[in-house]
Amino acid sequence: MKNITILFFGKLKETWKTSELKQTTQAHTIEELYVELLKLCDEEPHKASIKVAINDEFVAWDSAISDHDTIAFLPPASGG
Amino acid sequence: MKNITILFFGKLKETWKTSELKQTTQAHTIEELYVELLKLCDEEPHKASIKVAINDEFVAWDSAISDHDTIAFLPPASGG
Amino acid sequence: MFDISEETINESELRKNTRDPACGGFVCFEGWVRDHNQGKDVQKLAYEAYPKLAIKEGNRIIAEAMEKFTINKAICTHRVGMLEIGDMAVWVGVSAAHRDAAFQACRYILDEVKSRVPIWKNETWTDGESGWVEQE
Amino acid sequence: MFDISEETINESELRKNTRDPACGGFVCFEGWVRDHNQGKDVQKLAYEAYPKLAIKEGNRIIAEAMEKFTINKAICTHRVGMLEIGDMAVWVGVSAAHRDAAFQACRYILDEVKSRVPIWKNETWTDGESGWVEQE
Repeated sequence: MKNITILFFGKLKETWKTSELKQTTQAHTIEELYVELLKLCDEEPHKASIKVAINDEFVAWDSAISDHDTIAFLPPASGG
Repeated sequence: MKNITILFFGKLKETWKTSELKQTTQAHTIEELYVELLKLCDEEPHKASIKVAINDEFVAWDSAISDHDTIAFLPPASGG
Repeated sequence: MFDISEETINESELRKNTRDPACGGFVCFEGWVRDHNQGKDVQKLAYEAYPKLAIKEGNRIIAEAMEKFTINKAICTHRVGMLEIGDMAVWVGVSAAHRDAAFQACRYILDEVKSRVPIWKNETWTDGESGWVEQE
Repeated sequence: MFDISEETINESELRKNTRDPACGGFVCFEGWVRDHNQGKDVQKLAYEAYPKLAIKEGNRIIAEAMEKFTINKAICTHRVGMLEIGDMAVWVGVSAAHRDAAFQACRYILDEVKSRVPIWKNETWTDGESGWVEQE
């Protein structure tokens, strides 16, 4: 079991009704974590448009999660 | 016979060794005037790159010349 | 250098740091909050960032621009927090020996920042509603 | 509006007249005298204009840009007379609702001014010689 912190940004904060979750997970990858997290939201977000990060770096969906990681889910940027 | 003023700009001032000429001409067009003016310069300029103006407006080489016109010969612009 | 700012963007300072008269050319872009967007009347807006990742990604974009184009200096700052109509949201400036490179690099940085830097816009409309803005 | 100026270009004044925060975007270009050009070391230079025709043609270019691109304001000023290294030779600014139009119009005005407005550059090189510059 890993203790991780999950960050949601932009409209994904509304999808999961929070900006930060402290979670204990058995997921090995972000992909697996995402499936777990879907149970917490009413409406499934558009996964293809979401970028993911571990510890302040963009990573691939199949990246492995380690204990104490901070995982972020980011909707498409809309700055500028 | 027409009394005209001729203006030379940029390197054409060097070609004709003056920036302004008061001239009496029988030329009907700028084209004909240019042929007259070639007698005054040692080296023939690159005509295709020259633009011509009458009374502060760009015109075509075959434009007619009137009495008291100001005719200008302009080398390619090099501003900016 | 890329930065995010919670205060009004100090563009005269940014210009001073980017401009280089030895260079020949300077191009800058300023983006302001408009009173309308995608058909809605905007009252104000907030930009939210993922600050650490935004600064990393923004600086990566500046480095790419320095690599791709023959430029001397490039700076970009994006505002975050609450903005009013007319406030500056983003500033990009580039100095280069030739105008081509300056224009292309400025455009590149702006486009990449808008699409890649983790910053999100939340608009409050004049009807009192608000919402996250999807990319145009 | 297009103008030629025998004095230092007052770019803060030009910016004030061109920028329009209701617009969304602003792009400007500044061109400075470099200490080298086409392989030669430049000491100073002079721009000569055919003033009446230059102003007419410059304003024609601004009008074309207003027609071609969806922009709100466009201003260009070109310096004439003696310039030193680092002096501003040309300034172009455009305000528009969208960045595409602002970039394209600014670039269009600059390129057309350089190729069509009757202004000529005479460089004095560090070897003491001087000469009229052909377009690059």
